[in-house]
Amino acid sequence: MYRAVVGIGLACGIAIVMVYELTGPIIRQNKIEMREKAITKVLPGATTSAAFRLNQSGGFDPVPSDNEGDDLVFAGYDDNHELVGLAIAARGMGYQDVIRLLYGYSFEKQAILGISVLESRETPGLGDRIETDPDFLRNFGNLDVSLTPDGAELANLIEFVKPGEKNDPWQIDGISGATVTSKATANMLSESSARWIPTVHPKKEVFQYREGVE
Amino acid sequence: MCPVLAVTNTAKNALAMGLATAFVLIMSNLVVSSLRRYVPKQVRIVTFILVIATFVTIVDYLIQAISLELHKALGAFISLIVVNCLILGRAEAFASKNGIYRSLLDGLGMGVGFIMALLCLGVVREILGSGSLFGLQLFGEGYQEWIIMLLPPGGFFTLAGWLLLFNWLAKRRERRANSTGKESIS
Amino acid sequence: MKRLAKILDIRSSPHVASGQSVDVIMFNVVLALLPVTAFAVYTFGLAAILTLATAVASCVGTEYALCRFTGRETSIGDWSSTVTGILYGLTLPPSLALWMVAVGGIIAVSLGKFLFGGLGYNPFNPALVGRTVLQATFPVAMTNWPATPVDRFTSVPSSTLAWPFTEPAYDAVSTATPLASWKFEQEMTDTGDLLLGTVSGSVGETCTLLILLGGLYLVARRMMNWRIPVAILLTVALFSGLLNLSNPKHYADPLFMWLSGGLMLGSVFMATDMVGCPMTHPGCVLYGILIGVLVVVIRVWGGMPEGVMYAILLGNAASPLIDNWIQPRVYGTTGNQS
Amino acid sequence: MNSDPLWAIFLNACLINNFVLAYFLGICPFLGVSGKLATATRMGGAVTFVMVVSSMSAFGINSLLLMIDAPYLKLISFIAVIASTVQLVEMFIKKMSPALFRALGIFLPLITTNCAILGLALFQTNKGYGLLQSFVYALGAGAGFTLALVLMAGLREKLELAKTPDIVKGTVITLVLAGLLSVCFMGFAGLSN
Amino acid sequence: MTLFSRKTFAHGIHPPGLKDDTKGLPIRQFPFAPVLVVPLSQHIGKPAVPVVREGQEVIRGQCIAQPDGFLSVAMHAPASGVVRRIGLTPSITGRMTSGIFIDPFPASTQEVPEGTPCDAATANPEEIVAAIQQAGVVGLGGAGFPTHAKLKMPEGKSVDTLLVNGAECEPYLTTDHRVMLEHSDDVFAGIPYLMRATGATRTIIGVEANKLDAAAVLNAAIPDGAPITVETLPVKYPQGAEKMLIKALLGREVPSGGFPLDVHAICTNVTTTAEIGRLLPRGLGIQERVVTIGGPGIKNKGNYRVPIGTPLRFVLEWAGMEENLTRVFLGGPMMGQAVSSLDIPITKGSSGVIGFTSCESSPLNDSKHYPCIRCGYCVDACPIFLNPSQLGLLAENGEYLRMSEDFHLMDCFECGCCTFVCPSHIQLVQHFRIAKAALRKAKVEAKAKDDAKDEPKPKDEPKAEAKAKMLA
Repeated sequence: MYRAVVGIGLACGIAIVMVYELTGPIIRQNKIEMREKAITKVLPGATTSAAFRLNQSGGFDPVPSDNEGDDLVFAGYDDNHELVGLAIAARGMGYQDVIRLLYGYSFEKQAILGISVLESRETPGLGDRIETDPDFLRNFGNLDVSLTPDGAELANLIEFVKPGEKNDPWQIDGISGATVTSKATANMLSESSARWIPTVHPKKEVFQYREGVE
Repeated sequence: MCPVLAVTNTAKNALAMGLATAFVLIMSNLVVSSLRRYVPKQVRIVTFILVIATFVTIVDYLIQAISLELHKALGAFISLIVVNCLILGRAEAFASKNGIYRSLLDGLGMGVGFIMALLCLGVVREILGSGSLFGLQLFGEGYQEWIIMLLPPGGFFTLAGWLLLFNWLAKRRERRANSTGKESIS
Repeated sequence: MKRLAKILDIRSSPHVASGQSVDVIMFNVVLALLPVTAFAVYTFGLAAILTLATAVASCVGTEYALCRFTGRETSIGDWSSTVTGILYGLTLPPSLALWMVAVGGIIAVSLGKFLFGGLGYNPFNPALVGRTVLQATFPVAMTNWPATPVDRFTSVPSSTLAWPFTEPAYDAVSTATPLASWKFEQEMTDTGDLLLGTVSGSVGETCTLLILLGGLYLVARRMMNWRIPVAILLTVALFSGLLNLSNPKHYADPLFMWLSGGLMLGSVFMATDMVGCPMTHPGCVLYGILIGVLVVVIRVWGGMPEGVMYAILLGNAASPLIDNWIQPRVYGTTGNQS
Repeated sequence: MNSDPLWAIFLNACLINNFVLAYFLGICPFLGVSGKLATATRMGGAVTFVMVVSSMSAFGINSLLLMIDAPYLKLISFIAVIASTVQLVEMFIKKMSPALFRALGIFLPLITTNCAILGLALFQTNKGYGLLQSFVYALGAGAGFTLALVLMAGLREKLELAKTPDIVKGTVITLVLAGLLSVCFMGFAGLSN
Repeated sequence: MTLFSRKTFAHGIHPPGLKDDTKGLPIRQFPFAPVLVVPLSQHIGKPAVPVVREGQEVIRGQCIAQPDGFLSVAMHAPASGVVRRIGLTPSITGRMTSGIFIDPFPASTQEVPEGTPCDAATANPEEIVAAIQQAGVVGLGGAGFPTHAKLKMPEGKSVDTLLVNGAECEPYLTTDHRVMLEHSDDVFAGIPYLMRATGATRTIIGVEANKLDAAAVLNAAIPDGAPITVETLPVKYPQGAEKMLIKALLGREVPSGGFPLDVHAICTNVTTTAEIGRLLPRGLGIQERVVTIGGPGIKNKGNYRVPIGTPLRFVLEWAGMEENLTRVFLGGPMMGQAVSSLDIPITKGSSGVIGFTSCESSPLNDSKHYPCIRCGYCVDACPIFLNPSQLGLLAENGEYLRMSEDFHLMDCFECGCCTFVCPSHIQLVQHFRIAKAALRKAKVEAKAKDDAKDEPKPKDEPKAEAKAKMLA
């Protein structure tokens, strides 16, 4: 009796491991491609990327780019291996469930260049307009996140305002009819940028292109 | 049936889910029927679940390898194929008692039926909910989407609607059979 | 004498009745709704007339068609589908495309009432079923509140006349409802405006005074259980009052909660729908409290500015449980029955 | 790791993303057991109990799998763990409290194949919940399941006496009710913000 | 006397009184019909056994039937005449029962010879109980329960209060009202018998506030030093039901399935009390009773002393009826029973004969029947706090067992409040009667099955049977 079960169990185990080993590289490749695509979207011009992990001392270590986690930032480089900016992940509670998104930060402009939604279960046609609404996406063309002169914190926190009332470059225009989701997006960006930008900004050198890291 | 309802909001997802389920169904039917002589009665269910779980895991990785986007859309519901009563039911009721060839046919039949059922749901929900079919826009620019069809209530309502239709058809057939029966008697 | 013996009418006692009748009750609800309806027409003009007419026509028409189709005796004579139609029409935004209004009306009567067996068996308020399903189906259209133009009696919002199944084009000028501007912009609306209904909102929810008038009429005619609206309103006042005391800046005051949105219309005319509420008085009070709590919870912490319709539907869903739990204590027994 | 506050996790699992009404998990017992209020309440209790127990074991097994770096065994081990946990619980209750066993007993085998249990284990892993978070998540999911089941049972008991057309009696009307309840529960969206 | 005391019971309804037509009319003697039919079963319990034979001459007031066992009472000849035959006669239940047909002598003086008197001051309780049984007294309010059976104290039970029911809450009826006004001496003569038989130490007469004149007369006539009080009760239906009256006057609740004795009270109708006070001192038996003949279908409305056994046909002819009379019922319109045949005689329990014309639009009869909309009016009306709506739904589905097990069906005493208020015009009371009958039948059958266990009988599902009955 046990022999049969153990035998089948073994066979199953072998089958699973085989499939895992066979598909593993492809899946890894897929994941990297997906992320690259997102990074390209938030950092216009970037074609390759590298992952960095925040270490205990507040510095950043390069890690293989198939790693995952919320403590990673990704550096995007253009064709000439020039650093375009950083892609940083943010997460927060949306209308229905958790929203995860990636946003691109440019060292030169000290601004957010774009966002890309990684995960969202928002209402189709309403909440998911944060991905599609051109007016809303225009907010992130050049969203100001510049630091105070001493570099300790953001000069102006990202702010959420009523649709059509954006006056300052650090403000985000809401989507009428999808206020909750757009506000949640603004909030999570505000929170994430306040935490990350002061940390990453002074360490621009760390993120410069290096051979062999991809 | 339960968990698959959640991913029938587009025809594509429904088809993918149906194919995945059918694959697991056929493969597990095959394996179970070929092993049926070697598996003692007492551990039958355990081995069935083991086999099914194996194939589900395999399908999970296959889908990830084929398209990560699709995997994201189907989410944890691929793994939940394991507890689909249909698969265990067929393994227990049919494959463990019949030969490989017949089990294969059974799996195929059941699988195709299951895909059809899911497509029925997916097609209706996608057409109404997004105005498209398999991602192809069916109507002009101005179509107003019926968002509810993409949401959970739409799933319940669509399923209820199909069942209602089938009930009605069955009733009608019954009525017709009755009336023709009576006529022939008289 | 023999003739008499033949025509003697033999029936079970009692041989007299109060004279109350379902159709009379329903008709009186329609009467009680008239002031609100008239005000809606005055405020929103042609758009309100069209919306209400379509709502009533679609509800009554669906009831008629379904009765025909299933071979039942037609039941539009009991006025219940008219009540459903008016109530449903009153909850809609005044610029909603008419084809959407019709879709919701069909859903309200078929899904909300007929499937369950018709009048008396519907667990949920049909008007609210139509309203909520529509909200989930066309969320954008259902949250578009146009500013009322001066020429409201001669023109309609462009979205009203959208072709069936097409996305309506919205007029550029839209305003936020008092609840939305409180929730998203922390802007309060003047209490006087709220009382008189000179704010934006659904067709019939704006004028609190006239809603109360209709409610008082029904209470006076004993066609409404006053305990339900009182329980809802008191609970809302108490709950939001406590919140308001704890942080007046963040939480609105009870009066604003009372007068804004659909609370008045909902608690006076929808929560009191006899079919969906519990049978006993203590049960009704509990039901009212439940709805009141849910209204505040959804309004204050939920994603939507308005939660009255969800609260009432959830109350409807819970009322069989309440009925199950709170049965009248039968004379001569101690405590609840087993 | 996930940093969602516990109350948000509970509300999310219980109301906003109710397992039955938003994820279609556990539909089979939902349709099957919701006819009678008394049964529904006990079934809800049993499911909540099993959910908590199996969520805890799933958390344990997942940590173990992460340690030995074998994510591919996740599904198989979850299934095995849940099945054996239910078995153990059944034996344990039988021994410790025959009364409780009589009340819950017939439901326990049913629960093993309840997709909600496996779904819970998978979701909590995907969301990366910690031990306490998983516990609260399981509690919330169980409470939500019970709530949906009990509401449904009340409505169905009431409809039993209604003149519901024959053609919709049974599954169709139950699904419509589930859809309407699901619409009602949409009112809770955004609560955990 | 306290005017408008707050004493009352919960729930109940306020039907229009409609008593003005007859409440001012004094009691008049009704003529003898050409034939009088005395049914042997005018009470709850076993029918009496005739002690006369066909062709025998009888004198008015003579005992013509003896009680058969304890739950049965004697019958007396309503007129001097000849027993024509002893045979079947239609009854108000719709079934035929046996009765004694008497042809009164046209020229007789119809004098009533006195019998052996029973003195309230000296007789012991057993003697009083026996005398009441012999006098043929049953509840004259309409219930027809043998009065002496109530008075017999079971072991270990005691009574402290006698309640005399002068509520007369049914519309139209003014019988009790007139008796209280005209025969208050009889009432006070009857009370000592009842108090002595039961051991009650005080008596409360409950009178509804629409009969203040009666209350005043009674109050003035209370014998000196007698422990009797008169209480005025707010007008409300069904105040006259035992359980309601006890709640209203004493604030006590008779337990479900129990009797007034369980709360140390006993209730008798005021007319019954007056009858005891009139009959017992002279050793008589009941030969006639006061009946309100009224309703829109009757021409000469009034309160009449009608000989027992007078056929309805004679009553209506003599009182005169409108052309379009369509409905006649015995008793009040709330609980009275509709008459199916005019050969039915007036019995001891007939407190009124009410005739309705076709113009009386009683919504119950003419209007549409709607489904229950769960308005809760019936729940608010039911004086014993049942849930008639739920019961009605269960009844429509044939769930009789659940009705009695979960919803106290058997506590319903069919007062008709629920049906009165129902806006959907659902015949709730009738549903409950059918359900009770089906349950009783099922119980009897189950018992019969138990008794004859050896013989396998076809299984009768009480539910299916009841459904079939409903359909029929």
